[in-house]
Amino acid sequence: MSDAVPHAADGNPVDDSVRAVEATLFAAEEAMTADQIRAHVGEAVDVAGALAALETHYAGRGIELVRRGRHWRFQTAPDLGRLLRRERTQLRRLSRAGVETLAIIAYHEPVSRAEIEAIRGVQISKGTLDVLMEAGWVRPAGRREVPGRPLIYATTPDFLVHFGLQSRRDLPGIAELKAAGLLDPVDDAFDALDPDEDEDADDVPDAHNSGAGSHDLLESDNESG
Amino acid sequence: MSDAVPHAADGNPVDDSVRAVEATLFAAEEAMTADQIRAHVGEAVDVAGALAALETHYAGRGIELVRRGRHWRFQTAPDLGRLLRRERTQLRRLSRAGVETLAIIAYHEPVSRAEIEAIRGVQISKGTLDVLMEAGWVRPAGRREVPGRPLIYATTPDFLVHFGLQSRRDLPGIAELKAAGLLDPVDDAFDALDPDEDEDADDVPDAHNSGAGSHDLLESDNESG
Amino acid sequence: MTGAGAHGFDGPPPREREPEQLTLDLDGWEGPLDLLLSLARGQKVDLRQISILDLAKQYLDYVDSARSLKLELAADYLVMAAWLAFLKSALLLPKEEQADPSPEELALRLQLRLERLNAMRDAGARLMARDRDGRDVFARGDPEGLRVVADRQWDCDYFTLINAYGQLRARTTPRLHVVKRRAVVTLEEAIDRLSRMIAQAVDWTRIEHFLAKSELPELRKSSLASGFVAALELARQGHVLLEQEDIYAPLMLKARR
Repeated sequence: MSDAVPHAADGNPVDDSVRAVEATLFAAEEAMTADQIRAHVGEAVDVAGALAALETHYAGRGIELVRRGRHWRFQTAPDLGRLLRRERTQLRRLSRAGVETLAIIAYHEPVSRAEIEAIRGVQISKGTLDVLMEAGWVRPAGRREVPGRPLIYATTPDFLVHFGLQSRRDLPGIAELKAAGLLDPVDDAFDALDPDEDEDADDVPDAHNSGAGSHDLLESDNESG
Repeated sequence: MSDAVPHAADGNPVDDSVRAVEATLFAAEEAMTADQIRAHVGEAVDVAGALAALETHYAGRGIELVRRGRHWRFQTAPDLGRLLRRERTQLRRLSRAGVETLAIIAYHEPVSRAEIEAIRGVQISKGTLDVLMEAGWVRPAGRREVPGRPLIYATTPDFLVHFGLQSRRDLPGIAELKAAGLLDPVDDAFDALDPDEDEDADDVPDAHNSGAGSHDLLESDNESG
Repeated sequence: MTGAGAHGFDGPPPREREPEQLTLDLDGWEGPLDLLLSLARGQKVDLRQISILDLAKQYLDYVDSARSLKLELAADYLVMAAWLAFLKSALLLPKEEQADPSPEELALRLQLRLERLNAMRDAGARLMARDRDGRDVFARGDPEGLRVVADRQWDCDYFTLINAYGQLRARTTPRLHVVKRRAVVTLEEAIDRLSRMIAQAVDWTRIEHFLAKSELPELRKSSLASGFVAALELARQGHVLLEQEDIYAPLMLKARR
């Protein structure tokens, strides 16, 4: 990488007032008025001048400075909106039931659904296993030769790839989980859940958008990071 | 202020590839690799070229384009942090054990728990690794192929983002530490010292062999890093 | 260790304190090596030039003063003190009496360890002082986000996975009981067997003679245990006489007629 030049592209150093307003609007969580901006950058700054300069600078770029009433914000250029929606895959977090089921299969494979439920202490719905299979991490691996001949499940090579494992033997053992503090019951959202709740609704993929129970708690991880 | 500003919109239209990459990174919630960007802007776009153009364009402005490992993102210029900090929650402080453990993992990775403990001279208390993993800075990175197959730990892409590193080679002072042998285990460092200083010492070779055991492990790291 | 949280480490590098302050701050150290390093930094020379002899003396003085204040020292501090006392006297011995490894070598190894810990401590401080995300630099506050069509991809990271398993185990382990079948001789069987066989024994006979024979070691133990209890029970009921001449002597049985 060639080292960055300490000047803007045209060779002129960028005015500090402009830089300050630019950074403030960029980091802002919502549109700001000139007064709100001034509260950050200081009274000495000509906020109106800086905004005008930025408006000109960003005109025609992929980002624009726009004014809505008295509020200013950066946004992506409207003609490029299609790019932002063009993602081929939608990333969805696994539900808690999904994560636990996946972990049980990984640690105990091959396992039947009844065995997974015995370990979790909670029933799992068909949807949970479907999601794991859709994700490509779990596959049916034959039937257990016991009465009822239940299907048994195992992880796939994609599972190893996704989690960066050479083999299932790389999974930390119980003693290692304990040593890393992962066996300590933590006072977090997970524990607040009633383990006996009926998780079927949670497991149905479409129910995610409805914002049901444990899904919301999982999502909140995003924001806390 | 000496009208240091208007330059963009006049005359030169900005390249569409550059605009597309600019808008995509600007709208993204997380740092993106070139491949991830390409999935949005299309195969036809020279993503690397656009990134280079943007890096130059934004150098010296209030917003910068930075590379963190294989990921790219926009962020505010570090010198403006003081303007933006006031309304933000402070980072959670790491304990001393946490800081040292993180440093040892970053400078020696991948490294096992026993190796971390050998350097610190104390056992890692429960929760230390847990906190680093929860912060998203550290993850288990497989096992060392030695008896016991201990888990080994390494830093994550988020670690680079958080600490503003282009790569692990940018870790402060790592080149000097390496050159001074301070990233080598004690046994290696001892072996490397000139044995001539001990006049009547035929006994030195014995000492080498006796101590070697556990530290062979560390040796292999340095080559892989 | 308990004090570590109080000295959050975003701040300046580790403290270097005067000895008289040290005596009051026992909880602050994360083990003997940590204490040694702080003492070494107090010598205010490059760690490569550090005098291990002086350091050993400082450490021992420190431990003594802690004892005089009746502060309780953890075992590892005392082990280190004993080792340093040994090292100190060995360093003062004439060369020809030295053992292998030589005290110079031990001292050098200690110095190398201190150097390495010190390097990581400094590295940690420098790392924490960098321009950090959320403190010095900021990502965009309100990104539009990149969305969405059709193809779902499920996301789960490695930590979430193993953490979930850990939590699951912590929560549910007691629920999963697998009772292993063990080979045992029940008391009923033993009483039955003993009452049948004792009738045929005319004279004093060792208890082993009446026990069920088995290849399995655990079954033999079980057989002995339940056989012994069966003998006691039959004696209580007045069918059997028991005799043992001495502790650990053979236990003899005879039918009571």
